[in-house]
Amino acid sequence: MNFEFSEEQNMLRDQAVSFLKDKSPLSVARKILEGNEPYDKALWKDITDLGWTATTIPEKYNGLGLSHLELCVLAEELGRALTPVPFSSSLYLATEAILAFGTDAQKEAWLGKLAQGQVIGTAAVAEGPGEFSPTKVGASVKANRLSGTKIMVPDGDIADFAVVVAGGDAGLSLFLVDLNQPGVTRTSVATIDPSRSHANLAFKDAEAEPLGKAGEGASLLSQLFDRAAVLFAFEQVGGAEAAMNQAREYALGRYAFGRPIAGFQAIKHKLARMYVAIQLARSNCYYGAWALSSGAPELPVAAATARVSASQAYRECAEENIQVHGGMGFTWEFDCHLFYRRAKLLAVNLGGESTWKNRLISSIESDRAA
Amino acid sequence: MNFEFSEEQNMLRDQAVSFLKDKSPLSVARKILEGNEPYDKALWKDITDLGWTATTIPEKYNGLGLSHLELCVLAEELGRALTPVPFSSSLYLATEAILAFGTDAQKEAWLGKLAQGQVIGTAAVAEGPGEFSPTKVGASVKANRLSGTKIMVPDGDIADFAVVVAGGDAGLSLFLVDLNQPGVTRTSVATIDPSRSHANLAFKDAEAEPLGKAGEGASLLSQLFDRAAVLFAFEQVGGAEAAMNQAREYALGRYAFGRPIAGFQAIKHKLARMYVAIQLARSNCYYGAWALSSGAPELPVAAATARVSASQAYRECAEENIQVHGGMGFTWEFDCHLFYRRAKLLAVNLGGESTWKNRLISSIESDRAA
Amino acid sequence: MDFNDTPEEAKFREAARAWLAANAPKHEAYSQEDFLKAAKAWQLEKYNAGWACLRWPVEYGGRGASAAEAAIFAEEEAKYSLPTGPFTIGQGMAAPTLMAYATDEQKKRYLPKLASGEEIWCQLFSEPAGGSDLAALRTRSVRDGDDWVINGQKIWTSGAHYSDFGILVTRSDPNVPKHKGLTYFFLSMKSPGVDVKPIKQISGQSGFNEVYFTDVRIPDAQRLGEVGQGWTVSLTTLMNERAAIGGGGGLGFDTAYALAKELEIDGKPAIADRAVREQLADWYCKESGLQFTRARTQSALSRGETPGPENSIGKYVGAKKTQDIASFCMELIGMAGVCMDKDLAALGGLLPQSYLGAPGGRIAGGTDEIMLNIIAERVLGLPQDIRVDKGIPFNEVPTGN
Amino acid sequence: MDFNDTPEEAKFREAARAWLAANAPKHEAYSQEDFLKAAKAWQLEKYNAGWACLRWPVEYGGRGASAAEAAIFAEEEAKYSLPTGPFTIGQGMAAPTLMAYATDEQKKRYLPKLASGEEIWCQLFSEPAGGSDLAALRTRSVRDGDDWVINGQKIWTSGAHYSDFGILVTRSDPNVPKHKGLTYFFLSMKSPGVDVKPIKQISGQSGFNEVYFTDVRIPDAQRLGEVGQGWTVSLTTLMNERAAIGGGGGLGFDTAYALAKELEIDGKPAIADRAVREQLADWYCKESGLQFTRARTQSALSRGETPGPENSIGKYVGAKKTQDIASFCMELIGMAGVCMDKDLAALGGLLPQSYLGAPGGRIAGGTDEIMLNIIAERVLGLPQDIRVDKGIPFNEVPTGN
Repeated sequence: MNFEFSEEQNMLRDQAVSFLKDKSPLSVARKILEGNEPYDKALWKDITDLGWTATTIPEKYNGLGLSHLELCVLAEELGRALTPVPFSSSLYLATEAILAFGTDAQKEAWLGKLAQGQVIGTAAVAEGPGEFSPTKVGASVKANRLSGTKIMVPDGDIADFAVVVAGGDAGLSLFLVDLNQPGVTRTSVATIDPSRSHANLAFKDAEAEPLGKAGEGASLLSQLFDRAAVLFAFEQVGGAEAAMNQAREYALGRYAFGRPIAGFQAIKHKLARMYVAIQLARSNCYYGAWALSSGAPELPVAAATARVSASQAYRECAEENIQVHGGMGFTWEFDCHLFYRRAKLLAVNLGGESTWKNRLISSIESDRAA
Repeated sequence: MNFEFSEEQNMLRDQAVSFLKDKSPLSVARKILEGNEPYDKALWKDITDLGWTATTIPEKYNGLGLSHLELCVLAEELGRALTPVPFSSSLYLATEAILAFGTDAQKEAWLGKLAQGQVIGTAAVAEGPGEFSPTKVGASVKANRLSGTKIMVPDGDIADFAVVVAGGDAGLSLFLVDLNQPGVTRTSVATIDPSRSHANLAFKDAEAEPLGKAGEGASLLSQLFDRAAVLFAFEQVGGAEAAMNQAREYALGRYAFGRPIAGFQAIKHKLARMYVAIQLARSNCYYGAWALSSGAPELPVAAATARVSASQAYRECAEENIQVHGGMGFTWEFDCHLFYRRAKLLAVNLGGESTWKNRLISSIESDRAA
Repeated sequence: MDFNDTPEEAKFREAARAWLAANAPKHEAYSQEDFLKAAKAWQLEKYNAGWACLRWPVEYGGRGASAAEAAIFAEEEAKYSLPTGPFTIGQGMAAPTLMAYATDEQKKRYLPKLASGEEIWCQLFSEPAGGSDLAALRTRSVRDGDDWVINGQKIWTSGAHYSDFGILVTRSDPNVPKHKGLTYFFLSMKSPGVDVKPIKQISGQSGFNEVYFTDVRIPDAQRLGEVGQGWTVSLTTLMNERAAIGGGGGLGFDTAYALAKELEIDGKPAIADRAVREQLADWYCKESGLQFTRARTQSALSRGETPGPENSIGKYVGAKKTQDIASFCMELIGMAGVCMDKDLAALGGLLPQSYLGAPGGRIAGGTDEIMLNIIAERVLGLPQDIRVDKGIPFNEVPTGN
Repeated sequence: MDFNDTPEEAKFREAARAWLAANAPKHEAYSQEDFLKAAKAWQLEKYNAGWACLRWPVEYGGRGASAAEAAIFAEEEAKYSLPTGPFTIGQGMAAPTLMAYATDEQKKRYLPKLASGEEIWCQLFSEPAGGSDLAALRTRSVRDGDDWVINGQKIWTSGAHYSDFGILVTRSDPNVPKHKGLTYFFLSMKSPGVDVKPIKQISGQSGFNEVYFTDVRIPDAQRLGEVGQGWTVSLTTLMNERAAIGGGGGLGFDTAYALAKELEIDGKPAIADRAVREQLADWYCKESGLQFTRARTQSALSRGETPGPENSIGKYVGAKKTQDIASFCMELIGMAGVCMDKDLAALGGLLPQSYLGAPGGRIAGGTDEIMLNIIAERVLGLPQDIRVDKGIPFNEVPTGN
C-alpha cells in the first residue's frame, strides 16, 4: 500500500513550487486579469522550456513519457498559483484527446508540437446555455467541412487547433479543427475570471478531420471529460488549499478585540471545515490519479468523485476566504477574488456539480449492474 | 397591517400555556413514551372539557365557532409540550375533513361528538413505503364495503372512525369508516416516537360511507393535507422553540473551562442559527394561518412553505439540542430525545420535506400559469 | 391576523398613493451624475409636499407622522424605482444623532436641509484596523484652542465623495480603555485636509470610499456629546443603522425560477428536475420567511414597538441566499453562465455580477458572524465573547502590528 | 501510487489471510454473555498463534511487528465479523500507558493477560461535570498510609461491568490549577466500593456505565507517574485513543442506494429522481474521501510515520453523515420509515435505530465542536480558546453550581 506520490514525484513538485513561486506569484494572474493579454506568453515559454507540456507525451513524439501522476502534481501547483497560461486546455483537453483517440498519423502530426509548446490546443463543446446534451449539438461536418458555432471555448482566442464535438455522417463525432484557417471566426468573451481567456468560435466550411471512431462522439467526449476531470480536480484542490492558507495567514495576523481573529471559534471552525473539505477532495483526487494513471476501469467513478468534492472544496474555500478577510476581502486590491473567480470558472468548465453527481450515480449504477 | 395574533388569541395562548405547564410537563409525554398506554386519557378528558376539541366546530354543532387562528395557537402550545393525546388526528385530520367535505348529515352525525371528545377521529392514507401516490392505492370500496389495508395510522389503535382514502366506483375517493366494527382489525405499531400511538388497519368488507365528491379523492386529500400542514407546522414550531429553549438553558447553566458553554462561539452561533430557522418557520406559519383562516387561494403555497420551513427548523433544533447537551443529551434520562423523536415523526407524517418542496413548486407553477 | 390597514392607515395609504402616482418621476436609467441630481430633485419634491422624513417634527422639515405611516409611505414609494439611496445615511443615522445631541440652533440649521435633500451627509466610523471591532478606531483628535485637529483614516464611507457633511468618531484619549477615549463630531466634508478616495470592489464597482484626514480642524462647537463620550453617542447612530438594514434585495427566487423554466436538463425543462425544484423551494421558503418576518416587524411598528436586533436575520439569511442563487444559476447555465459580456451573457451578466457582489453583502454592515453574535447575545441573552482587551488602555491593546 | 503491498507486506498478508481462513470462527449472532465468551476465546486463539497485539514486544505477548503489518492484519481480520470490541480500550489505551509508566514487574504481570484476553480493562476518565473539559474532573484521591482513598464518580465507561481492571485519573490536589493536581492509577474493578451502573441511551442500548467510588483503596504501587503528573500520563492514553477512532461504521451510502433502487417516487424508481441522486452522490464522495484518507494514513504508517490529529475528520464527517442518511432514508420511506417493529419495519427498523444512535456518534469521544477545535489548533496551528480558568486553583474555578 502506497497511497502517496513517490519521492521522484514530490521532487518534481518541489521544483514546480519553487519555479512558480518565482515566476508565477499572484501578481502574474492579476496582471492578466487586469490587462488585455489573454495569457502570460513569457511564462508559457518558460513552462514549455521546462518540458511540462511534454509530461505525458511518449518519448517517440519528443515527450517525456511520464505518467499522469506527474501531470497531476503539476496541475495542483498550477492551480495553487492561478497561473494564467493555456496549460489545462492544451494538456487536459487537447493532448489527452489525441493521446487517447488519435491515429498514429494524428499523434505524429500534433504531439511533438504540443510537447514543445509550438501549438496550443483546446476543446470546443458547448453551444448554448444548459447542461450539455449530445442530442442537441448543432455544429455539423459534411465532407470534412465543419459549420456551426461553439461558445465559451477556453483559450479559444489563442489556440491553434481544437477538438470539436459535431454531428457527422455517422452521428455525433469528434473532429480536429485547425483554428488558423479562413472558415473560423473567433470572438473573445469576457468571463467571471479574466485571468483565463475564452472565445466564441464560428465555423463556416472549416476543414475538419475525424478524431476517434466516427459516431462515438458522446462516448469519446465522456471519456475525455473523465480524464480531464481528474486533472482539473487537482487544479481545484491546489486553488482551494491556497485560498485556505491565505485565510489562515490573514486570520493569524489580523487582530480584533485585542487578539488574532484566528482565535475566535467562528473563524477557527470555519478554517477547520475548509481543511476537512480539502482533505476529502484531496483523497478522492489521489484515487482519481491512481485510476487515470493505471487505466483502471474505476476511472468514471473516481473522476466524478474527485470532481464533485474538489468543486465543493474550492467553492467553500474561495467564498469563506473572503468572509474571513472581512471588508478587505471584497476589495479589488486584495487577492481573495482571484481564487473566488477561478473557483467558479473551474466549477462550470466541464459541467457543474449537479451534472457530475449524476454522472457519478450513473457510473455506480452500471458498475453494480455489471 | 396586523400580522400577529390578536389580544384575545394571545389570552387563549396564555391559558393554554398555564394549563399545559400544570398538566402536561414533559414527564407526561415521557410516561406515555415509556409505558403501555396509547395516550394520556385523563389529560385528553381535561382538554375536551376545556373545549379545545370544539375550537373550529360551528356553534350549531355544539362547537365554539372560533377561527383556525385559535386552533393554530393551541397547536403551537401542544407541540411545545409534546402533549401525548390524539389532538392532531382528531382535529387536524378528521374534524377538518368533515368540516371541509362533509354533508350536513355527516356534520350533524360527527361534529358534535368530536367537539365534546366523545369520539376520536383520524385519517388512514399510507399503504406501504415510498411517497404517497394516488395511482397506487390498493384499498377499495364496493357497494359501501371497504377492503384493504392502511399502515401507520396515527392513533389508529384508539380512534373511533377514520377518513380513509380508497378506490371507489368513480375512482379514488374519501370514505368515513367506523373503526369499531367487525370488519376492522387493528395492530398497534411501534414507532420512533412511542409518545404518540399508531396502528396498522386491515379492513374486510367494512362499512364505509363516501365523504366529499366521489372520484375526487386525490384532490380532496391534497386539500385536507394543506389544511393539516398548517396546523402541524404550528406544532412543529412550538416543538422547535421548546428544544431551542432547552438547549439555551442547558448551555447557560453548564460550565466548561471555567465559564458557561453558552459563551463559546460554536454554541452561541449554533443557538443563533436555531433561532433564525424558527423565526423563518414562524413567519411562514403565520402566513399559513392567515391563508387557512381566511380561505385564501394562497393556501397551497402558504401551507407548503410553512410545512417545509417548520420541518427544517424542528429537525435542526431537535438534533442540535442534543449536541449542545453533549453526553447527557443522548441519555434516556434527559428529555432531549423526546423532541428528537417527535420532530422526526412530524416530519414524515404528511409526507417528507422532499414531497412538500415539490408540492410547493407545483403550486407556484399553477399560480403563475394562471 | 390580516394584511389590511386599519381605516386610518388605509386613508393615509390612499393619500400617499395618490400623491406618488401624480408626482413620482418615471424610472429612467441614470448616469452617475444624473442620478444624484435626480435624487435631489425627488427629495425636494417630497419635502415641499410634506412627504419627506415623515416621522420628524414639522419644525425640522418632517410631518410628525407615526412609525406605521412612515412605513406605509416607504412601502408605496418602493413600488416605484426612485433614487433615494444618497439620503439613507444622513436622514436615517446622522439626523437621529443630531436630534439627540446637537444644539437647537444646529438642529434648525442642518435638519431641514437634510430633509429637503439640499445637503447630503455621510458616516465616518469604520477604520482599516477596526473591522468588526468598531470601537478600536485610531483616528486621533487633539484639542487646539477652540478647535480640534484630526489625523487618521476612515474606510467604507458610502457617498463620501458627494457628501456635504459627515458624522465622525475619533480617539481623543488613547491612554484609557477602548470605549472610554472616543469623541464624536460632525464636520464639513469640504474642510481642508479631507481627502476622499474611492475603493474598487471585486465587482468592479466603487460604492465605498477611504477618507483621509490630515490636520483637519473642527470647531469644538461641532462636538456631539461630551469629550470621551463618543461611544455612547455612536450607539445612538448605530441603533438606527440596524433599523435601516433591510433583508431583501439581491438576486432571488424569481430569477432562478424563470431560468429553470427556460433551460433544459437532460432534454427536459430544468424545472421538472426534482433537484432543481427542491433547491428552488428552499429559497422560496427563506424569502417567504423573511417577507413575513418583515410583516411581523411592521405590525410591531404599528403597535408602537421598536424593532430590535432580531432584524439581523434578514441580512444574515438574505446575503448568503443571494450568493447561493447566483452560484446555482451559473451552474444551471453551464459555461455560458460565467460569461460577463453584456450582449452575450444570460440576463446581461447579472448572475456573475451578483456572485461578485455577494461577498460584500455578507460582510458590509456586519459579517454573518457578527450577525450571529448579535442574535446570540442581544436576542437570546447569551454571554458576550471573552474580552481580553477589557479595561486595558487602548494604546496597550495587542494589535499584531 | 498504488494499492498493492510491497513484496514483504504481501507475504505477511498472505500468512495472515491463510491463518484467518483456517481459524476465524464463523459469524454468529451472539447473546450478550455469549459475545464476551466468544471474544475471549478468539483473543486467546490469536494470542496462542502469535497474532495478538502484533506491535507489542514478544515478551509481553506481542510479535514485535511493524505498524504496517499490524494494519494489514487488522484489515484482513475486519473482513470477518469477529468479536474484538471488548479489548479495544485495554489493548489500545491502557497498555501503551502501562508500557510507558508501569514497573517491569507490573508489565510482566498485566500485559500478557491483556494480550491473551484473559483480563479486560476499562478507562475511567470522564466525569459528569467534565464533558469536553476533560481535566475538570473531581474524583478525589487522598493519600492514606500506603494506599490512596478514592471517592467520586466516573461516567461513559465502556465495558466497566465486565472489566477486570481500570485506568483512573483522580484529583489529588484541588488547590492548584486544573491540570496540575491530577494523579493517575490503575485498579481492580473488583475493589470494594466500586459500583457500576449502566447508562440507558436514547437508542435503548446501554454501552456505557456510570462508576461510583466510595472509599475505594488503591495501593500507591498502582500509581502510574508521579503524584500531580496525572495529566501528562493521561495524554499518553489519549494520544492512543485518537488512533483507535475510526471514521467508518454506521449507516452508509450502500443502504441509501439500495433503498433508492427499491422505492418509488412519483411512479418511478427513487434512484431516477435527481434530488435523490445528488444527495446520494454527496454521501458517496464523503465516504470515498474518508476511505482514501484512511489509505493515505495507512501509507504514512507504512513509512513509519505516526498518524496525527488530522484523523479527527473521520469521526467529524462520518457521524453527521450517518445521522443525515438515516433521516433521509426515513423520509424516503415515508410514514413507514419511522416504524420500529422489527417484523414490520423496513430493514428491521435499522433506520430509526441508526437515527437514535447517531447523536451518540456525534458526541462520544469528542463532540463535532471539539473535533473542529482539534483540527483548528493542532493541524492548522490556530490559537487555543481563551482560558479563563488558566492558572486558577481548581477549587476556585467557576462551575455554575
